[in-house]
Amino acid sequence: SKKEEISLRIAVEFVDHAASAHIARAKKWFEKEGLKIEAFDNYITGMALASALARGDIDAAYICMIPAISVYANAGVRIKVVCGTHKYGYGLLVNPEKVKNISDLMKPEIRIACTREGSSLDCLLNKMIEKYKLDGEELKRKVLRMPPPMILLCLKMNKIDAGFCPEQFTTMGERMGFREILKAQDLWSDMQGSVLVVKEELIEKHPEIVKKLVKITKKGIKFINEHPDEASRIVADALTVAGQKVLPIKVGKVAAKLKIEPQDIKKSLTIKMINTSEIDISVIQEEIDYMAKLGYIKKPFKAEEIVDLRFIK
Amino acid sequence: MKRINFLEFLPVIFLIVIWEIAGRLRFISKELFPPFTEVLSEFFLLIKNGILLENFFRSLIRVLAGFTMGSVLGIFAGILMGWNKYLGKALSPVVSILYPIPALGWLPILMLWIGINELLPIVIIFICSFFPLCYNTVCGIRNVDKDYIHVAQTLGASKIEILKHIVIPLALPNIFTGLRLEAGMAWRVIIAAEMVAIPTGIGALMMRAESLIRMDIIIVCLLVLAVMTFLFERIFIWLENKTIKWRT
Amino acid sequence: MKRINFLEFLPVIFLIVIWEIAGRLRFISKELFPPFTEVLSEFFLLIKNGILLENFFRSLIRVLAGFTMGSVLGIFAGILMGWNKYLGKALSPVVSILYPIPALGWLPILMLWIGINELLPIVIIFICSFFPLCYNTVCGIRNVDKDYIHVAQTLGASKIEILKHIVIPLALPNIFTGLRLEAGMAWRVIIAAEMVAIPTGIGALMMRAESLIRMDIIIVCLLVLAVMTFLFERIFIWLENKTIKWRT
Amino acid sequence: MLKIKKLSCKVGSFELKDISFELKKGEYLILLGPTGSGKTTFAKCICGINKVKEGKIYLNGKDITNLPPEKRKIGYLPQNFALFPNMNVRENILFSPMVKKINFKAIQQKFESIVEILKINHLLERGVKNLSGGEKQRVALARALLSDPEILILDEPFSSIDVGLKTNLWFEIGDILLSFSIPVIHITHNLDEASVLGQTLAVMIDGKILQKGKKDDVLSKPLNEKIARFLGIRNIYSGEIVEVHNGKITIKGENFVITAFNERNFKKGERVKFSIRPQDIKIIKEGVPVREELKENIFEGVIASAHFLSDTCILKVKSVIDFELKFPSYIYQRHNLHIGKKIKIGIWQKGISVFRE
Amino acid sequence: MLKIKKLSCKVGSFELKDISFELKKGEYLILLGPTGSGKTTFAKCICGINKVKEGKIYLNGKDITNLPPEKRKIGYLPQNFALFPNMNVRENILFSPMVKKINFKAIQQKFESIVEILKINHLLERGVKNLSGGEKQRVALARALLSDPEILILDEPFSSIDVGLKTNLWFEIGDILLSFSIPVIHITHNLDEASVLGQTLAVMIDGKILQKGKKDDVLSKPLNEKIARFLGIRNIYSGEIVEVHNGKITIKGENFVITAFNERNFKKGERVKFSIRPQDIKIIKEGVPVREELKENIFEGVIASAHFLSDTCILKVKSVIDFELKFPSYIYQRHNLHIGKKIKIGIWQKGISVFRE
Ligand SMILES: Nc1ncnc2c1ncn2[C@@H]1O[C@H](COP(=O)(O)OP(=O)(O)OP(=O)(O)O)[C@@H](O)[C@H]1O
Ligand SMILES: Nc1ncnc2c1ncn2[C@@H]1O[C@H](COP(=O)(O)OP(=O)(O)OP(=O)(O)O)[C@@H](O)[C@H]1O
Ligand SMILES: [Mg+2]
Ligand SMILES: [Mg+2]
Repeated sequence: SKKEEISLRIAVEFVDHAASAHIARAKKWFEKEGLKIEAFDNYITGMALASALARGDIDAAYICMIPAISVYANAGVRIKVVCGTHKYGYGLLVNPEKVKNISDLMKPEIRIACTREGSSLDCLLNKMIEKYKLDGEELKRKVLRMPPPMILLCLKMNKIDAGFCPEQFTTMGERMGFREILKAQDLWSDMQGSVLVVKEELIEKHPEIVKKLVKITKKGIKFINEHPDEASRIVADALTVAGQKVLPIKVGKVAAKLKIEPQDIKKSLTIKMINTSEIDISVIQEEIDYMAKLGYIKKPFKAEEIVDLRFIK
Repeated sequence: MKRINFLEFLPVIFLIVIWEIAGRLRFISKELFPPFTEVLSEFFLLIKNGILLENFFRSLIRVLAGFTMGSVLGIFAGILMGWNKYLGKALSPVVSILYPIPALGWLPILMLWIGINELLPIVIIFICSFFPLCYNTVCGIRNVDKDYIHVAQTLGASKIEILKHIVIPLALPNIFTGLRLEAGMAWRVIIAAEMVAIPTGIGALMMRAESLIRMDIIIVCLLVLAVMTFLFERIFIWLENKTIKWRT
Repeated sequence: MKRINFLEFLPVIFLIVIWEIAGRLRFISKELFPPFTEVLSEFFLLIKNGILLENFFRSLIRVLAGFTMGSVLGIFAGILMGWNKYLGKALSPVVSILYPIPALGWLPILMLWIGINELLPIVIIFICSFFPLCYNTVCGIRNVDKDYIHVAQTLGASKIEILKHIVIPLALPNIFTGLRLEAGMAWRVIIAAEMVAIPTGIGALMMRAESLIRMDIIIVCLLVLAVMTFLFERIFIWLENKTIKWRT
Repeated sequence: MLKIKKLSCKVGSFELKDISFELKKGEYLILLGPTGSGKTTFAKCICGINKVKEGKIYLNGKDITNLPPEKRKIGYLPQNFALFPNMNVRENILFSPMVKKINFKAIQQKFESIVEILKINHLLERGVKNLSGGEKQRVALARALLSDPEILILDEPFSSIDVGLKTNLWFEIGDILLSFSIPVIHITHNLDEASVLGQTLAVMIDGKILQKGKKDDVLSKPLNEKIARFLGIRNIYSGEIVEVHNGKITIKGENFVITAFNERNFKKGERVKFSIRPQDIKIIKEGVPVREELKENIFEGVIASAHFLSDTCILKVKSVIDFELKFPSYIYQRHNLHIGKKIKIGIWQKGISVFRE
Repeated sequence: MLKIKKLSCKVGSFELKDISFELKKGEYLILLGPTGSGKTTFAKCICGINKVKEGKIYLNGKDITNLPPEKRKIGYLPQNFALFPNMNVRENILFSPMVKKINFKAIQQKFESIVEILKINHLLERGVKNLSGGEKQRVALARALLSDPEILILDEPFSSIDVGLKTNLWFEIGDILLSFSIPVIHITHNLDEASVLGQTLAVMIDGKILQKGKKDDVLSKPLNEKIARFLGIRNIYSGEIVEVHNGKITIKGENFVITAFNERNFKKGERVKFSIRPQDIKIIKEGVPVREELKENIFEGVIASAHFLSDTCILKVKSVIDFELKFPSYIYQRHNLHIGKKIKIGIWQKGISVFRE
């Protein structure tokens, strides 16, 4: 019966946060474990992801920790974080001609972009406000909300002067001449990046599958750490193909510049993030508490409710 | 206006009860399909902490500003085009071309031309009210029975007097039809605009709620919207009945 | 339909010439205000490389599918509600509550209920057509002169025969009014939906063009939209004239 | 054939009260009444469109009070004909066989003869919107006749027809309907129409049938003041009966005395009103012997005004009381009348209708 | 006062041709014509609403051909009165002073007297939508009168009024308008209206004025066949003049001979048509001497049909030719007429109008 294929629907973010998943898929590790992967789909918003999880459209997802908290607390979807993929992996890109330091952000002519409320980047924005004691209300009023690829495009088109981006976009931005003046590392030590979440139901009914997923993820992380060059190439390929889905039609010359290069991915994977499956439950608790503090979830809860570390061990 | 009968509300109450029960049955999670009472309590919470009202007033002000300017200028342009044959001939093809462009379609252009600021939603609402009102006004004015105009002439009225005392008053029903339809439409458009581009207002609140997966807030916003659209249309029906008493 | 006169196009041509000149004068940058010819050449480019057509057909199919289903079911529900007094009484308050909710507002809820797939925009268009058509059909049926029904009864017609031969045909003008208005509306809504949530179609193309500051593409999209909205409305005017010959 | 027993019916705040009624085979009845008197309401009761509150309706002996309209076999032409605008003339006429799923072959002959008699062959393929009033009427009639009715109700069939055409149509339609020998109830508020058409006349005022009888009887002898006024008689006076003798009565008013036939068993001392039709007051030529019927009621007066319609003259005469006279215009010249002239007038005794107050 | 010289005007494909016309001070002219004959078009020319193609219009000696309507001082009541629905009765009436910025004080007296005469005091604060036809008419009249017109044009003022009311209004309005002594052009296609009102009568057919003259002359002596037919005369025959002698002519048709006055200088041998009004054919009582005016044209015939209107009878008599007669109903009884009866009829010689073909 072990040979029997179990079909599994997994959602993956199309950034290198989920590098291990992309590698596993490219190397057909899922199939080798007898898992048939049906959907490997990108969900733009947390709501879409939560809906998909709640509806049963997907069983597992590689997503950032922060939105996973929303999915659990706000959408009431019973999920468990079973494995981490990396720490850090977010930053603030600026146009160096316009923004020299953080306090420049408060200048009225400076336009800032960030992803939507309740995202990891939005939390970092708030952390930044706290750390640099900025006028949060005023700053937030001029923040434009848009998805990461759009932030990069807008920076390039000179429509914004600063923007919070997740990894690989920050690295790509640096190559395009922008400066990452702030990293997750500067704001939140040990900040958990992406994680693998599964529906509780899956743990209850098929713990062995969850075990395999965690195993594959760990194998991916190990591969990145041991063969960064090959890993980068694989991930760059995967994201380029997928990138066409995010930006399905190449419009004009600008989009062409957004091509994902392996050297960017390598820099991103090796320098910007710490690839590890380990999860520090106290950091998770910090993230939960911080979400509650920002009013993004109604009230804090115990990190143990959402984290299930049995499978990592 | 029709008198409202309690019995007419029965089906609505029935609907709410069904909703409440379905929500409590949790066939999806309670959070993704919150029962009516939870939505209600969230509504009061949002009222209490001021978030709903703040965003609501922002949307309201945009709608009011854009709609007032758009409809006033639209009516004005319509009067000019309906009354002056040449102006009408010259401008109506232009209006017929611009009229069918969805107001929201202007958004990307306007984002570039005006940038993202408080003017943007107002201009969009302006566009969404201007063309239909211009169009309706022209129709209303052209439909005024020529007999009235001729008689007024024989009674010694100049063109401008006829316009003032006969043509515009008689075109009012058409103008009000336009106002009524577009008042509802303005709310629909402002929501869409706020969802897409503007970081405040009910539409933005909805988007934020969406990204935080707060279905209860979304439903609160929807209900506020439904009520506002309904109210705005009603206000104009009421105003129409007040103004055009002579129709009865 | 009115015959189209060449002279009527003069003002449009005039407008285009002004536009071209203004664009070439570059009082804003050419990119932010491209002259007509550049827009035209971009139009042909987009046709040639298939981008415009692909997105256009996606939008078109969504509109067609959603609108067809929404209007057919809306008309059907309207007929039931208009004809059966009890059904009408029971359902009309529900319809009056759901009717004013902006179609786009349903988006978050629908994401949950149907997920993000090709069905989503179709269902939104469905909603945006269903309620107005239901409403218009009910009005149309209720407005049928009772005399016709009474005479048909004395001539021996059963309820269902009266519905088939008298009531529905006589309600057609109202139904067509609904169809005509909503055909335009469907385009407005699909654009908004594609701008907000669906990554393909004309609306999405516009959003992408916006982020690339490709004003020429935006204008091409706008013109396509204007033409489509106009065409859809025209088609129904034409159909109406064909179907309801007896009105003349 | 049609028998209505104590029918009452309420629509809104209006009520038809206690109407009893009989219509014989082949009878042509005119139901006359002012606007808003309830004629249409009554017609709709018979058709089954209005629900009856009390009373019974029998058609050919069968109780149809509670049958739905489509089972009653009553042909109804509403006030505006209600031709179905979505069908052409042929489809309108064939509506009843169509909904009854009767094969066209089976009724073809009837169809053709009706169309023939009503002279609408040439209209069959036309739309109904731009038919003339008279054409519409005939089409509606054909449609009703083809539904095999046992009785026909026409609700003001001439109301929407130009005055000029009307007179001709009255004659035409009257003849056609008689040829079908179906009993007809013809509703109208037009006195001329009532006098041209029909044999029997019923007058409905305020939801009640106040008088029913042979046409000429009703027109010349209104039963009460309301009817008299409705019939356009302005010569209405009141007085007291001062004498009763050989079938005649003498009525004394403020400053006149008049003698009439005692048709309703009046007693001395009763207060009464009476009406005189304007055409029943005659001008008496000097030097010509006064006719028997006028002799007893002769008055002298002065012409106060004269108005001329196309061929009749309406004269107001100031005497002890004011009289209105009506006669052919040429009489005005022949008698050398002019305003201010003193004349003698006589009242045709049979033309005096006396009623209790 | 109003003088129109060779006026032509084209609207769409319809044309008014070469109309010359004069209206004297205080004259009340009826412009009679069938539907679509151009009466309204003509009225609009006088008012300045339609542009004139050729010809001149003078009002009190002043050439107003090219003045805009608001400068012409012509009161116009369109066919539906066109009361402004957005104003109440008072505002409607005071419209003209308002737009001319005349102080209410200055016209108050005139206003009050007009309102008094037209009996509309009680309506002043009402909306105009649910006025009755007669009330609307009077309000429109008041409005026109208050604009100080030098001439008044009424376009079918009675067309929307119930038949019943009409007759009374004819008398009333006629009297009122005469009291203002403004010249009036009153447009109608109703013969009865024309015969009741007005002194002068002009007949317009197909955009031309075919006859104009004193009312009774026009009504009794149509100038040609078209007019005769429009006047509702069905007794129209053709023949050849076989004799001309002392002011009379003898006309021979297929199988009859008739003698008439030679009013238009006819010559022997001319082919002519002639018309006889139905009321000008009399039934001749046996044994009574035949009157002089009938003597020369006596025919024997058989009654083919009889139709009764409220108080007149229309009789068709088959003789050498078919005649239509019209007389008061009581004559039918008095003469003991019945269908199939053989009778003798005589034609009132003055009632025969002869015209060239
Ligand atoms: N469905 C109804 N609801 C309320 N009132 C009604 C209804 N139908 C008729 N009436 C009222 O009943 C009265 C009689 O109306 P009906 O139509 O029978 O009069 P009618 O004699 O036919 O008049 P007309 O000659 O104008 O046709 C009127 O006052 C009318 O307003
Ligand atoms: N503005 C116009 N354009 C085209 N044709 C017109 C116009 N006005 C009138 N006509 C035509 O001119 C003819 C005369 O119309 P007009 O209204 O003068 O007739 P009328 O004698 O007033 O008839 P009625 O008695 O029906 O009012 C009609 O055939 C009409 O269709
Ligand atoms: Mg009636
Ligand atoms: Mg006219």
